[in-house]
Amino acid sequence: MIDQFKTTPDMWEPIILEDREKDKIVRKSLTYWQDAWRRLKKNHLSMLGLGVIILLAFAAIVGPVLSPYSYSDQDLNMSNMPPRLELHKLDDGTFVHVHKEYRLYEVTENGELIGRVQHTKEDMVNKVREFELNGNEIVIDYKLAAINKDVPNAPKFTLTINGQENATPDKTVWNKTYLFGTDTLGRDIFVRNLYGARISLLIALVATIVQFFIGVIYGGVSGYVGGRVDNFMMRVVDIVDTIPLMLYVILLMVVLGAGLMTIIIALGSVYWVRMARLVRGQVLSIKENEFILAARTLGASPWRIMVRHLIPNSMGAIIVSLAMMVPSAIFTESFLSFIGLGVSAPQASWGTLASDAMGGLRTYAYQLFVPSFFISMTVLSFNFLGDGLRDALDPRLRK
Amino acid sequence: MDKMTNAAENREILLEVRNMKKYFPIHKGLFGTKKTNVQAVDDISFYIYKGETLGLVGESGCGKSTAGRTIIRLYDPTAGEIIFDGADISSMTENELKPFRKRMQMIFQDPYASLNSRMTVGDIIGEPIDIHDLATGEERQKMIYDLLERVGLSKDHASRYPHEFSGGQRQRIGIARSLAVKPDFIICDEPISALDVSIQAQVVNMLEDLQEEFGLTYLFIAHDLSMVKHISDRIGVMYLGKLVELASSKELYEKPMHPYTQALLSAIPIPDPEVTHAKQRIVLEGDVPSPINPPSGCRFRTRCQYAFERCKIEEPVFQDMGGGHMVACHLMDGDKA
Amino acid sequence: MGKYIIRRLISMIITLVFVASITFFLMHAVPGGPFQSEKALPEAVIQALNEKYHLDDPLWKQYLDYMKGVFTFQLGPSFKRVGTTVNDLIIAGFPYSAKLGFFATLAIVALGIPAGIISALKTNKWEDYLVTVLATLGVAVPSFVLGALFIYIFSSRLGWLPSFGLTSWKHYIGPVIALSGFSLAFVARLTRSSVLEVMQQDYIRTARAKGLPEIVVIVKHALKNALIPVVTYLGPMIAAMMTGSFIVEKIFAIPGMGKYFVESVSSRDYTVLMGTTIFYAAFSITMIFLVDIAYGFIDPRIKLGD
Amino acid sequence: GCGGTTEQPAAETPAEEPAAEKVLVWNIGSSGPKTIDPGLNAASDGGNVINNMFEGLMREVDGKLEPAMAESYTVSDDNLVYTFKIRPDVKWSDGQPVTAKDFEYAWARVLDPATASEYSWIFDEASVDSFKAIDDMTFEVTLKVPTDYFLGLTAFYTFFPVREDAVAKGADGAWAFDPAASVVNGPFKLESYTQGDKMILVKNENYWQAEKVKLDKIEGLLIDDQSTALTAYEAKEIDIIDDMPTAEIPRLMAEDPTFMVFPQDAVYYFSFNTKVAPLDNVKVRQALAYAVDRKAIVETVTKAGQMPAHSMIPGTDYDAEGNVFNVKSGFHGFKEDGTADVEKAKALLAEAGYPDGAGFPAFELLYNTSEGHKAIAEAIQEMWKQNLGINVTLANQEWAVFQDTRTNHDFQIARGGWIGDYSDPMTYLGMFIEGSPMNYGEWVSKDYDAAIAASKSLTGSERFEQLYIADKILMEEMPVMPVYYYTNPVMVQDYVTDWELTTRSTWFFGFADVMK
Amino acid sequence: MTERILEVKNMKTSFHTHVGEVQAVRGVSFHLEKGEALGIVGESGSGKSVTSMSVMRLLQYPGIIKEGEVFFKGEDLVKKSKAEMMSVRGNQIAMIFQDPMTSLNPVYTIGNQIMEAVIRHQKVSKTEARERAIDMLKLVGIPSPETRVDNYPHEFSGGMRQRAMIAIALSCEPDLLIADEPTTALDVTIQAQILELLKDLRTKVNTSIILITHDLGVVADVCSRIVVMYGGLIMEEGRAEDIFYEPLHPYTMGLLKSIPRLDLGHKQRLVPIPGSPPDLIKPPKGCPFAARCPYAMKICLDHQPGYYERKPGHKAACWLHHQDAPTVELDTGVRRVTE
Ligand SMILES: Nc1ncnc2c1ncn2[C@@H]1O[C@H](COP(=O)(O)OP(=O)(O)OP(=O)(O)O)[C@@H](O)[C@H]1O
Ligand SMILES: Nc1ncnc2c1ncn2[C@@H]1O[C@H](COP(=O)(O)OP(=O)(O)OP(=O)(O)O)[C@@H](O)[C@H]1O
Ligand SMILES: [Mg+2]
Ligand SMILES: [Mg+2]
Repeated sequence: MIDQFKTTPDMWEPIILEDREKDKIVRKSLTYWQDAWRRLKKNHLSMLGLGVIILLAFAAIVGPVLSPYSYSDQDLNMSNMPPRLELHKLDDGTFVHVHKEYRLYEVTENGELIGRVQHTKEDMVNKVREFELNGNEIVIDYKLAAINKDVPNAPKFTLTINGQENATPDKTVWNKTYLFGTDTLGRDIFVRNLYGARISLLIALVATIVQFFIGVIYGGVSGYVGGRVDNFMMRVVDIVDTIPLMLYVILLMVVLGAGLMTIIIALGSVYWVRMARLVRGQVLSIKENEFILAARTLGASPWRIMVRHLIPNSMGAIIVSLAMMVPSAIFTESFLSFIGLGVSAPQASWGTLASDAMGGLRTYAYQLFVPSFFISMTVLSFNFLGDGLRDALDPRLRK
Repeated sequence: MDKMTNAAENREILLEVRNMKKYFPIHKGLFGTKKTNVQAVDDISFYIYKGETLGLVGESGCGKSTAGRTIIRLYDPTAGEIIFDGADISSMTENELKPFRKRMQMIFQDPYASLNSRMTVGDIIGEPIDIHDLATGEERQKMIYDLLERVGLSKDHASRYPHEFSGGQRQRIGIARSLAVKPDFIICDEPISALDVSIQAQVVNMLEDLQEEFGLTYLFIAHDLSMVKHISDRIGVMYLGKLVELASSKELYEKPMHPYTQALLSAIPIPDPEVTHAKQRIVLEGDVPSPINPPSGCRFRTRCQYAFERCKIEEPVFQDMGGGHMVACHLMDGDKA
Repeated sequence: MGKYIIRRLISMIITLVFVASITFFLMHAVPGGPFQSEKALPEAVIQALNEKYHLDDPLWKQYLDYMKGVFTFQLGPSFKRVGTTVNDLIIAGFPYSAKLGFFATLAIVALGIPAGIISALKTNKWEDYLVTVLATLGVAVPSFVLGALFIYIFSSRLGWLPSFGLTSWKHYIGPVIALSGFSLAFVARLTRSSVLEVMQQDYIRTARAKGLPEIVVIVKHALKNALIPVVTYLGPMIAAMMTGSFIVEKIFAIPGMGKYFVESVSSRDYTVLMGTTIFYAAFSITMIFLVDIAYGFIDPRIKLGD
Repeated sequence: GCGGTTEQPAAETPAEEPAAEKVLVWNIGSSGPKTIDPGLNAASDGGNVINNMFEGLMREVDGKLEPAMAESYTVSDDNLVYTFKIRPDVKWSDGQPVTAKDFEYAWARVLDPATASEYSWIFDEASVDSFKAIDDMTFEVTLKVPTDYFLGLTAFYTFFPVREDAVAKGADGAWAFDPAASVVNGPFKLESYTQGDKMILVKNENYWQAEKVKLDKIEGLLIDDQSTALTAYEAKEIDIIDDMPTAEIPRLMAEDPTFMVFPQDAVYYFSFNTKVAPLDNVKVRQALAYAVDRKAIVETVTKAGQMPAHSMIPGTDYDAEGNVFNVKSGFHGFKEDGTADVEKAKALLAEAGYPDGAGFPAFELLYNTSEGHKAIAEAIQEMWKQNLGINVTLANQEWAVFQDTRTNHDFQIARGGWIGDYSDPMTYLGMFIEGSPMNYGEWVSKDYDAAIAASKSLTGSERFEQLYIADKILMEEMPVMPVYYYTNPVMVQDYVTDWELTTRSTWFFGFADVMK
Repeated sequence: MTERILEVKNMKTSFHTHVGEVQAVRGVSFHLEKGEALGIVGESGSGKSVTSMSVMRLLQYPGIIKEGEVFFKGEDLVKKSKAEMMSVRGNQIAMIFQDPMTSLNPVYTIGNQIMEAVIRHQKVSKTEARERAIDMLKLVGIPSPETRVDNYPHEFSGGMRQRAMIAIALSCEPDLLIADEPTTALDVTIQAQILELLKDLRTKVNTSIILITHDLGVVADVCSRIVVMYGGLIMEEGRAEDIFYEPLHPYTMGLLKSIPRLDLGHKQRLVPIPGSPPDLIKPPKGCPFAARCPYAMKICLDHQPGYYERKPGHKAACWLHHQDAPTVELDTGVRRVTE
C-alpha cells in the first residue's frame, strides 16, 4: 500500500516525550456559581427580566422625585382623567375634551390639560350642560347615553359648539399632563404607581427573602433529618398554615401597630410555609441519591449537605415558587392594608391601587390596568429571570 | 490468630469487623404488614492490618458493597461491631463519627450517581478539602489540580461537570475526591472496573504508591481477580452475605480451598483469544439462591458439586486452616461423605 | 408503615388540637366581639347574649366546653346567623365549595400539568413563552380581578354566560377559571421546571433506547419523577379549594362555605370562625398526610417512618 | 315617602296573560340576613325582608303612616295612652286571627332580657311604659312621656307581632328561617331559604289585603358583591338592587334612567376626641370642620347625589310644624353651598394658636377600612393640608377593631355614620349626651344635656324648641364634624311598578307588580 | 458474503460546551456483519460510548452528530425521523448502558422497566410480559427473580442493576445489540454466564453485537473483530488474534502491556501508558497518541496518519507503517499466557 502523502526525511526524526507537554494551557476554572452567572448572562430573556426589575426599582426610587406631582397631590377638578384624550376643536382653535362624566376640559392641541370649564347651566332632567369658553358656547347633551346604553361604541353625547354639532372628536392625543391619567381624587396615577412600586417591590423582596431563607432552610432541615423531627417540624408548618392569617395579623396590628416592620413580620410569619413543604418534598427524594451518601462519607455536616447538595438540586422548584409568589405577596400586602397594617393612605402600593380600582372596572379600566401592568411586568421579569437562573443552575441543560 | 508466626503478629490492626450483619427490610403491600429481609451481609468477621490491602471478591449481589457501606457507616449495622483504630464505630452518631470521616473514605461503585451533577469537578474534589479545612485559595486550587493529574485527568477538567465525562473519567473523579482528605483507610468499591486497562494500571500504581508513602490501608472490593490478586495482601471471598474464605492472595490463588473460590478462579477471562477459548471452566450449576431466604446450612451447597448431606443441615464454621487461611466448608473437616 | 400511619394520625389529631387552641385564644385576644354594633347595646342585652352563648364563663371553661364540642363534632351555634349552627353552615356550604373546588382541581391537573410539560419540551420556543406569559398573567391577575373581568366580558358585555349562582354547567366556567387561575399557573410552572430537570436524566435515554414513543417517555418516565413538587403543592391547594374561596364565592355569588370564614373573622362570629378553621385545618392536614403517602408511591426510595 | 315615583300609567302596559307567574327578583344585598325574626332583627337587610312578611299596627304607604293591623287608634288627651283597635279580619298565614295578644306577646318578648333583642332599647327611646291586650281586638300602650314619633315606630319591625307558638318552634329566631315554622301576617310568606344563596317568598293568601298583592313570588338573592349584582341587573337577571359600586354611579346616573337616588335619613361625620389636645380646643375643631370642602367630597368622591351636611340632622327630619329641621336650624356657620370657608377656618386656627398650621401637633384620622372611607379621608387630609397647612396622618382599622378603638376613645378623629332609627332629630341628638356610648369623643356640655332632658318632657313645638337649642350647641361646640347626608341609590327595572321605599329606606313590595 | 448489518462512515460527533467544542468522535468508520461480534476497546474517554450513542441517535444536549452516515440494514439512521428511530430502537437495535444506576428509572420496579420494552415491541399481555421479565432476570442470573421483579433499582446491587440493564436490552431479541461495558460490575462467574449468553445470542438468533469494553479478556472471549479507539479516532482495527498477537499501533501495544496478569508477581508494578489522553476541545493536529507514544516522530505531531492495512481487515493509523518510515524496534507487549 503506497501512501501518497509527501514526506521529508526530517519528519521521521524521533522526538523526546518531555518536550511535548509544553503547550498545555490551563483555562481559568470557574466555580459552579461563577459558571452559573456566566450562563445566566448569556440568556437574553433573563437579562431583560433582570433589567426590567432593576429599571422598575430605579424608577421607583428616582422617578417620583423627577415628577411634578407627589403621590398625594390632589386636584379634585381633574378627577378620573383618562390617559388618552379625545379632543374637539373650537372655532377659535382651542381644544376641549369631554370627560366621561360629561365635564368639559380645556386642553392644548398636544394634550396638556389647561383646566376644567365650569358649566354655566345644567339641566339634570334633560341631561344638558352648557359651558362658555373664550366666548364659545358649548353644549353637552348626554341624553344619548341612556338611549344608546346597550349599543356598544355608540356615541353617548352630542357636543354643540356655537350651535354647530361636533359629532366626532377631531383628534385623540395622549394626556401630557397626567401620563396614565388620574384617579378619583385627581391624583396622578403614574406617580402613584411609581410610589407603589417602592412598597410592592420591597414586599416582593421581603417575601422572596423570607421564603428563601426561612422556607428553604426549614424545609431542607425537616426533609433531611426526617423521621420524628420531620413529623414534628411539618406539623408546626401545618399549624402555622391553618391558623387564620387574618386573626393573627389583626393581633399583630394591635400589638405592634401599623408600619413596614409589622408588614414584614406578618409576611415573614407565613410566607415560608409553602416553600418549606416544597423543599421538604424535594429533599426527601434527593437525599436518597448516592451523591448524598458520598458527601456523608466525606464528613460533610448536615448543614453543608443541605446547602451544597440538597438545595442546589431543588433549585428548580425553589425558583419557580419564588417567582410565582411575588404577585401573591403583593396582593397579600393589600390584604394587610385592609386590616390596617399596610402603608397608610394616601400612600399606596400596587396591590391597593389595583383593588381600589376594581370598583370602577367598567368605567375607568385604565386605573386598574396600570398597577396590573406593573405587577405583570414584575412577575414576568421574575419568571424570565427565574427560568434563566434555573437553566443556568442546571449544568446539564445549556451551554 | 495463634498461628501467626511471621512478622504480621506485631502489626497493628486498623479495622476489625466482628459478626457484622446488615439486613434490608422489604416492604410488601401498601401498608407493609408483611415484612421480609434481604440478608445482604450475614455475620461476617475479619480484620485489616494497618498498611494492608484486603481484597474482597465474590459474586455480584453477595453483599460486598453493603459490607463496605456498613463499615463506613452509611448504613447502620443490624448487628455486630466495627472497631476502627480501637474505637467501636458501629453505633456512633454522625457527630461522633466526624473525626473518623476524615480517616476513612470510600470510592463508590457507581461513579456517576455518586457525583452531584450540579457541581463542577473542581468543587467536587474540593469539597472534602473544604469540609476538613485542608487548604484554601491558591493552595486548594493546586491540591485539586494535583489530584486531577494524579488520576489521569487534566486541570482543564476542573471546571466541567460530571455529565461531560465518560464513565471511566467519572470514576477517576470519585477516586480523586476520596484521596483528597489523605485518609488512612479507603474502601474501594470496584474502583477500577470502569477504567480501561491503562488507566487501571495508573490508578493501581497510584494506590500502591500512596500506600507505600502514607501507609494507607485498603479494603479493595472488586471482581477482577487478576487485579485483586495484584493489589491485595490478603483476599476474602464472599458468597451470599457470608465470608467463605480468607487467605493471603498467594495462598488463595495457589491453594483455593472453598469450592466457590475454585469456581471463581477458573472463570477468570484471559486477555488472549486462544487461551480463553481453550480454557476449562468450572461452571456453577443450579439456581442462584436469594439472600431473601438463603439455603439452610452451607449457603453454597445448592451449587456445589461436592455438596453432601451435612452441608444442608449444618452451617460450616469459618475456621483457620493454618497460616491464617480461613475457610468455611465442611469439606475441610476431612469427613467427605 | 402501619406504625407510621398510626403515629401520624395521632400527630394529626394533636396538630388539630393545637390549631383549635391557638385559634381559640387568638380569637379572644383580638379586639372586638360578636355583639358589637354601631349602636351600643344595653348592658342587659349584652349580658343576656353573653349568658346565652356562655361568653360570661371564664375563658378556660369556654375553651374546655368548646373543645368538648369539637370532639363530638358539635361546632356550636352561629352568633351572626341566628338559629343556625356551624354544622348547618358547613353542611349547606361545603357541597358547593367542594364541587367548585373539584372542578378547579380537575382543571389545574388536566391543564396545568400538560401545559408545564409542553413548556418543558419546547424550552425557549414560542410554546414555552406562551405558557410562561399566560402563567404570569394567571398569577399576576388576582382572582378578584379575573372574576370581575370575566363577569364583565362574558356576562355583561357579551351576555354569553350567567353572572351569578351555580345551577347549570355554564355557571361553573367563570368561578372555575377564577379559582384555578393562580394554581394552574403555579402547577404549570412547577411541572415545567421539574420535567426539565428529569429530562436530562440517563434513564430517559434508557426509555428512549427501548423505543418507547416520546409521549410514553414523558408521561411515564419523566412525569412521575417530576411529580413530587407538584403533588406537594396540590395537596394543601386542594384543601383550600374545596373549602371555598371567599373572593370567588363573593364575586360569583355562590353559596359556598368560603365566605363564612372571612365573614366570621370580620364579625367575630366565634363559633363559625372556629368551626370553619377546624374544618379547613382537618381537611388540609389530611391532604398533607395523603401527599406524604403519595410520596412513597411516587418515589419508592422515600421512607417517612424512621 | 318617596316610593313609586316611577309609577307608569297603567294604560301603557298591555294586559298580561293572567296565567303567567309574577316573580320579582330582588337582591337583598348581603350574604344573608342575620335573622328575619322581627323581634331579634337589628339590621337593614333583615328589616327589608321582615317588612314584606310582617306588618305592624301601622305601616307606611306612599310616605304616609296608615293603620295596618290596627283598624284605628285613639290617643289619650295627655298623649300618653294609645289604644289600637285590631282589624277583625286580619289573619296569620296559617289562617288564625291576629290578635292583640300577639302584639302583647311580641313586645314583651323583645323586652325580656333573655330574648337578647338587640333593638329592645327602642322601647325606651319610644318611652313605652307599659302595654297590654285589653281583649283580642284591643291593644293599649302607655307611654312615660308624650312621644311624637311613637306612632311611627309601630311601623318598625321591632314592634311587629309574632306568634308565640311559632316562635316556640325554633329557638333564637330559627323559626323565622324555617318555612314550616314561620307564621307571618304580611303580604308574603317564606317558601324556602338557602343559606347564603337565596330566600324565596310567596304570596300570603291570608294577608288581609291579599287581593291587592300582585306578585306571586319574590326571589330574594343574597349577592353581596356590588359589581356582580349590577352586572346581573344590567343583564335583567335582577329587578331591584340598592347597592352599586361608587365609581359606576356617575355613569349610571347619566346612562340609566332606572337609576334613582333617594335621600336617606343618615349622616356621615367625624368625631373629635375632645379630651385630647389640640382637639379639646373648640376653635381647632371648628377650624377643621370649616376647612373641609364638603361639596367637593359629595361631587367627586361620593358622587351619589349626597348633600353636604351642615348639621347632624339630615333633611328627612321635620319639626312639629312640618319644617325641615336642618333648614330651620340654619347653616351653623358653614357655607351654604357646602364649600370650605377657608378664611374663617384659618382665622379660627390662628386664634387657637396655630397660625397657618404652625406648631400644630401631629395627629391622626382613623377610619374603618373601606375604599369609600379612605377616599373621603384622603380628600379631607389634602383639604386640611392645603387650607390650613396642617398634616394629618390617616389610619385605618378593620371594623371590629375600629369599633373597639372608638368605644375606648382611643383615637383623635374617627369616622362615624349614623342612620336614624326613627324620623326624629332625637335619634341623632340623643347620641351626644354625657355618658352616651355613642359619644365617642367624650364631649360634655351641661347646657346640651339640659336641653335634651327638657325636650323629653315636652311635646310639639316646645319640644322642638329644645332640640333646636341642642342642635345649635352641638354645632357650636363641634364635637363632631358632619360631612354629608347619605342618599340611597337604587335601581329598579322599569317593568316593576308600585314598589315602595319608605322613609326609613325599607322596601315594601306588598302592592308592587312586574309587567314584563 | 454475509450481510452487512451496520456500516458507520466517517462519523463525527461533538458537544458544544461553553469552553468550546468537545470533539468526542472525530471521524470514525467501521462496519459490522450480521451475526458478528465487534469489540470496541480503547482508553477511557476515547469516544466509545459517544460513538454508540450516536449510532442510536441518543445523544443528549448539547451533543450533535456533525457529519457521517450510519447505515443500518442499508438505511441511513442519521437521516431518519424521530418517529422512525423510535421503531428501530429497542427491537432492532438495543443498547446496554454503561451507568446502570442512573440508567434505570428509580421510581419503577425492575420488572416494570423490562415489561415495558416487551409490551412495546412484542404485543403481549401484561401477565405474559411479566413472565418474560422474570425469565429474563433468571437468564441474567438474578436469584429468585419472582421476588426481584418487584424490586426497585436502589434495592439491587451494582452488578444486579447491570444485569437488569442487560435483561432490558435482550428482552426484545434485537438484531443489533450495543453493549457498553456490560460486565464491568460483574464478578467473573456471572460475567462468564453473561458472556455465554451473548455468545448464544449470536450463534442461535444471529444477533450482531458491538461490545464496548476495556476488559481485553472479555473481548478476547467474545469478539472476532476488534476496533481500538483513542482520542475520538480509530487507531487500529482487526481480527482479535491480530490485535492480540500482532498489534500494529503503539497504543494497542501499550494497552496490552498494562494488563495485570495472574502470573505477574504480587505488587510488581503495572506498566501504564505514561501521560494523559488529548484534550478533545483542541485535539492535536497530528496523531492523537503522539504525545504519549514512545516512538513518536516529528511527523506524528503535525500530520494525522492514514490507515495502513497490513493484511486484509487489519489496519492501523500510524506513521510507523508508512513506506518511508524508519524501522523501529517495537515492544509489542504481546505476552502469551501460559497457564
Ligand atoms: N455531554 C458531554 N459534554 C461534553 N463532553 C462530553 C460529553 N459526553 C462525553 N463527553 C466527552 O467525550 C469524550 C468521549 O466520551 P465517551 O463517553 O465516549 O468515552 P468512552 O470511550 O465511553 O470512555 P469510558 O470507557 O470511560 O466510558 C470524553 O472525553 C468526554 O469527556
Ligand atoms: N437498599 C437496599 N434495599 C434492599 N435490598 C438491598 C439494598 N441494597 C442492597 N440490597 C440487596 O443486598 C444484597 C447485596 O447487595 P450489595 O450491593 O452489597 O452487593 P454486592 O456484593 O456489592 O454486588 P455487586 O458486585 O453486584 O455490586 C443484594 O441482594 C441487594 O439486592
Ligand atoms: Mg456492589
Ligand atoms: Mg463509556
